[in-house]
Amino acid sequence: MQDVGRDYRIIGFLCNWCSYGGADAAGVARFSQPTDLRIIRVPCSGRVDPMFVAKALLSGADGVLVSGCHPRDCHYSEGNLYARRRLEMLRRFLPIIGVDERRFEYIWVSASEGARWRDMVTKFTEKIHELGPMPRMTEPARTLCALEGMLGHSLAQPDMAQPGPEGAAAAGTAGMNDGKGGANGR
Amino acid sequence: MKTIDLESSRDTAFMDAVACESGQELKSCYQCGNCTAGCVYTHDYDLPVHQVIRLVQLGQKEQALSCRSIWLCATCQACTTRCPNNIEVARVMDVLRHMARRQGKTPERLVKTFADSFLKSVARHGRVFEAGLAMTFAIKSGKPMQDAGLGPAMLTRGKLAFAPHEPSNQAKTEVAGIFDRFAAGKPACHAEPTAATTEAKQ
Amino acid sequence: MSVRLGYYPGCSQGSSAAEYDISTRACCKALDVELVDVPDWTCCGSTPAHTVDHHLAGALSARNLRQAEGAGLASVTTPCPSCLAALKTADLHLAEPAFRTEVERLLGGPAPGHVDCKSVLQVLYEQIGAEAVTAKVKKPLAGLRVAPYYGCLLSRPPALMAFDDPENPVSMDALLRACGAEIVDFAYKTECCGAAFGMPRLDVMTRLSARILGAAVEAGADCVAVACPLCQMNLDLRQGQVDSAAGRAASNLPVPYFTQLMALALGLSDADACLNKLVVPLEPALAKAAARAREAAAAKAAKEAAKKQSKPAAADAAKPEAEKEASCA
Amino acid sequence: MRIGVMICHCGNNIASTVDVEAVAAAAREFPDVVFATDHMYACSDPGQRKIEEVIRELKLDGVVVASCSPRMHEVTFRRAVERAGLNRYMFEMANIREHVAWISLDRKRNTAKATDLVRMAVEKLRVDRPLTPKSFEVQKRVLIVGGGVAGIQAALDCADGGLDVVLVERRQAIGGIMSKLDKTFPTIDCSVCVLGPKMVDAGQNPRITLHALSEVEEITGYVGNFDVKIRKKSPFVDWNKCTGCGACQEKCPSKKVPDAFNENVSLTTAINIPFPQAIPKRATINADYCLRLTKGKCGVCEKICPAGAIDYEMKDEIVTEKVGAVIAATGIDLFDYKKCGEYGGGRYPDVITSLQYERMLSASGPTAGHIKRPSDGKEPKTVAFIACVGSRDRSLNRPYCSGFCCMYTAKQAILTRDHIPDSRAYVFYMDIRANGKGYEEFIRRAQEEYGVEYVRGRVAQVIPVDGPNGPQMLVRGADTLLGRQVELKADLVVLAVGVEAAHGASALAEKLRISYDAYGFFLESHPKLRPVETNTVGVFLAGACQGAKDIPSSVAQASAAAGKVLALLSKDKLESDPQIALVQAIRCIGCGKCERTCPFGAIRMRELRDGSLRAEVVETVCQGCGICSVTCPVRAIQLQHFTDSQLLAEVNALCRTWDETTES
Repeated sequence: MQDVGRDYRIIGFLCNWCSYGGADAAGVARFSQPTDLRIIRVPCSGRVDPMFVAKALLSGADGVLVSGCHPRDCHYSEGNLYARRRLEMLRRFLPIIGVDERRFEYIWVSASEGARWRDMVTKFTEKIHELGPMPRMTEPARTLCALEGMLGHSLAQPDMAQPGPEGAAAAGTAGMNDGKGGANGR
Repeated sequence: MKTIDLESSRDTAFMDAVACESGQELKSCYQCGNCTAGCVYTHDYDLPVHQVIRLVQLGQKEQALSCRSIWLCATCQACTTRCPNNIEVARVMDVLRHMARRQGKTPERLVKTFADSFLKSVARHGRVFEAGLAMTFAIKSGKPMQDAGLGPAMLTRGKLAFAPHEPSNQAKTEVAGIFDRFAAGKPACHAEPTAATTEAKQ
Repeated sequence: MSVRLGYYPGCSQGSSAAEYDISTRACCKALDVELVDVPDWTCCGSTPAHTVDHHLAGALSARNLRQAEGAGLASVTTPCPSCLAALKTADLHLAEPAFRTEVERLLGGPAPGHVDCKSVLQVLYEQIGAEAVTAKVKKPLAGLRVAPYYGCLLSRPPALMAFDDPENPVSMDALLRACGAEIVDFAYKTECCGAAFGMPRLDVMTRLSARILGAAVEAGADCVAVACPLCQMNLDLRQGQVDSAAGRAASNLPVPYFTQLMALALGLSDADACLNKLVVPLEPALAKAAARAREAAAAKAAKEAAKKQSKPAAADAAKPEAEKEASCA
Repeated sequence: MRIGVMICHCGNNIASTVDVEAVAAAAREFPDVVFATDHMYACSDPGQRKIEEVIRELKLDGVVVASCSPRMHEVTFRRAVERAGLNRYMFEMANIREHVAWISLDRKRNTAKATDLVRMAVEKLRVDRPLTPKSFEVQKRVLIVGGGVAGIQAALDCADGGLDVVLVERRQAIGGIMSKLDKTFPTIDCSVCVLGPKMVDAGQNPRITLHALSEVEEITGYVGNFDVKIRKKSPFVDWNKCTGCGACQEKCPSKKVPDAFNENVSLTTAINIPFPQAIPKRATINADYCLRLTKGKCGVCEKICPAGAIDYEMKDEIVTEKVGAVIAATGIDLFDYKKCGEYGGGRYPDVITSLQYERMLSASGPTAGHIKRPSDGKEPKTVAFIACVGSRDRSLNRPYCSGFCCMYTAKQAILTRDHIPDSRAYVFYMDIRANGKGYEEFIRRAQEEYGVEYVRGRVAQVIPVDGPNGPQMLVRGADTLLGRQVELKADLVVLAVGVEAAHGASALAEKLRISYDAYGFFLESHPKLRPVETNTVGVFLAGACQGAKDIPSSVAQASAAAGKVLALLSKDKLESDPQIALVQAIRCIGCGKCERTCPFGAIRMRELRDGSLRAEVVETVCQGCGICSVTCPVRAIQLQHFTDSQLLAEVNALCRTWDETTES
């Protein structure tokens, strides 16, 4: 893997039961891997909202990797199938909003597949390094809202999990509606 | 038998070269002996196959390249077929023979002579001229009478063409060209394990 | 069904294995397999080439694959297992960039793309099939006890040849059974015969071939059917050398190509079977087989007759059977 | 908000490739972080006390620990913060060991990455909310799938502990592979004498409901409240009436039925009781061979059955059971010896599997304990054992060691010498794996006391040959210690076949929602610390279904699993995980999408007075996958502790920090 001054911005959404375990297994086995990936743990790949991925890419992530249980092996029996449908849809839309769809991948890795995880991460990271850094988007927020429209979603609405403190609210949705342009009411 | 100093006699360049030219992962050989068990040539070997592999595992270049076994392997593929670790053993034996040739090591002179005469015949005629090959070999081998008895049997059955049945001159020059360029020498192996070989491993 | 394939005879088909070439072409014609010779083919390099260098071997075979490709032949068949192994090995490794580059250097030009290579045995077994053969049999080889000898390369290594069972191949068994022959239990189907060591190390070759001939005799075979020119040469032409080296009486075991036996059963002219090219003659074995078949038929007829007294119904059904047996014998 | 952060050295596991002090220093600059330090072992007692201390002293309302994987110690630390009076969900963990320290040696990058992960944790913590678990009733019953020695042991232990047990066995009698064995190593105990009484207990124990000839069809629900559908296959015999007298078996005219219990080395009748000690001792009709069921004629058994138990019209039956926990004990099947063509298994009658040989050795077996080779019934004088058939073999996709073949082979060699004193036993092996109590000693006994010949090398090929007295099998091997080819003319060849996960294991795993490895063996939730638990709470593992095991290990794990179940179901109520979906009624538009997508039926639509609909989460049923959150068009339903804003907080944390690094 070619070396650059700093790590690229690669975000991984991993389901807790299979892929996060697989990543742990890879670590326990001391499989050396590129350091760029930052992992966010979710209960199920079915919890990964396409808008999370879009949001990440539009706010400057160079690549996003989603990994869940193998089809049929889902801890929640069919969450990964929902994930596949939604994320495939997103992948098709990415070019439309000017994002190279190669920056996004969804894969299946089980808790026993440490080696497979290593290979997947290495391959994806190398691909992102070849693609180079994500170009700055102009008006990411507007694009995002456009995409929301296409996907029939409205991430911009404040969600219930943040009653009081502004800090929380800010942290929660600042990115979604950085200042103006956002489609949300606040 | 003399002691092997594992560290000082370990030729890693040799180990890498074998791995690279054969595309085989010899680290995965656990010396079960299946290759030796099934090899019909073991009877005539000076070293059983699994020990040849062992020598490579330990980087014992000199011994590995000077044994007769690598010349007596007929590539019948019994070892490759049965290796529990998916090692193409016969291919490794090939590669060792190639190296021995380059080093000018030929404990089995006649085996080399036969191969050389065969290829010379191909280089000249584009195809093997069996009668010609038999003659040249008979002379070079110093055992001219060995197969003399077979001549009549073949002649009476029209199995021995006197003139080579050659392809077009165009074809002959192409084949000759292959040999010329080969003689001109080849680059050292830098083959990364590739599609076919990795696939074979899985 | 009819099949169109490129045909790569291989050097020995022109001389030492002429009968294999002739009988192969005859059988294929009779079974609607159209063979188109690979134009201006040259030697595949065979064993000697790959014992010297893999790229050299690759280039020598690649040239022929290129010839086939040029003639628009997507798949090629060859009777010779050694040629087949050479062609398939080249085809496999040409997928590796490094290997390809070096081969193209040796070729002094572009290497061919993928060409599908099959043995004649595989084509007849998989693309024509035993049933189709049975349908066309005119003179069943009734009573002929055959030891099918495949040799080492036809199904090995499985990863490369991808045909039949590497430990216990059955394709030739099936085709010859379809021709009415009787297949004896033969454990040496894939044991190596000594290959090209006939010239350089006669002692090695004779020791190995002796075991095979011995096993076939022990199994009570009338002949050993082969699919490889080198095996045939070792077991037939060199049978004398083998027996004397083993210090035993002449085995007198005919070693026809399986295509010769098929040609006979398909009722193609003797010229097509060209039995006269075998060193150990097949005719006595055929005669013995015919006698055996007659006895069997007679015995059966007698049994039927006996039955007839008791149960007339059954006999009628069996009668034509018996006649057929007798007629072909 | 006041957040405390602790960076763990984990000895030098983390500290050697991550500058933990630097990470702690960086953390001090993060918003709301009032305290950050590094510690040698955060999980140690002093480590945890330190955390509690700081929480109290600095009045923290949230803690982040950066150490190992949360799958390892999240529970530990949550307990710690709870002891100090914090809500256990006001805690976040950054995995800087498995995901950082152990996968790269680049100290600079690791430190930067670790800092990022801590920043993400802090940002999430800032939007975390306290959650309180609810409690719910549990079923004090356990389902055990598989009636081999592991399943039986687990069943008996659970029953002893006062639980009701539902024991499901696929075959017509319990006992599994152990019931087929003659003797057991290393004590040469009579196998069925050891197992028999346990089988009887299992059959008689009032707390144990036995469903033989049955399979789990479907399983729904969650820990404490599983609903199980069981298919009871039709034996065509009313087992309530059948007395197991065996009269039917004597009279049955269809006598050419391969005897599965005897590994098909002998024949049995279409209606049969598999073996004398069978539990339940009931007759079953093999529908494939019964003349009445195949051809419509016969019907002898019906006529002679004194109990009138025969019922040719009998159909499969589906029964449902409610249980609080499940133990999977589906065990193993044998490697198919036909896959090793070079040994001719299936082609040559005198090449048999170790289990077929075991049946021959057994007094209750087809040969009444006399070793007779299949081809001609002669007593073999030379017996060759070939080890590692279908084990340690990548070419057959069986790279693992089956673990106990070395031992049972030694046992069978000893028994051979016992049964036939003038016999010779050869064992062709690669390595001898005898790492159990008394195991190595046992191997040495075979070699020294019984003179079993051990030859080091894999066998390449077995072919039939004519021997001095009758046909023999020529074993072509190698003695790698001599570096020589060796051959042996044997009268009988026994293949020490390896093991595979029971066929259908993966299908069951999918029903139980547990993971399995590439070979179908079930995945434990932690290889060292949680060997009998699975990732699905309430589902446990016993015996070889988790990986090849011999009898002692299987029994031990079975008792362990039973212990876990007893501990779990000792409580009258269980705490439900509060990380579940919650609907914000004022936002819900009642479209019902969530109801349709929920895999667990945990969402129902409630009608308000005005007739409009609102989604509602059934708390005990929700498993917390969060599929609904993504489905909801207005984001009215949110998975607690994994809300949009909490996950986006992590995303933003990353992107924002990167903006800084690029600008700087």
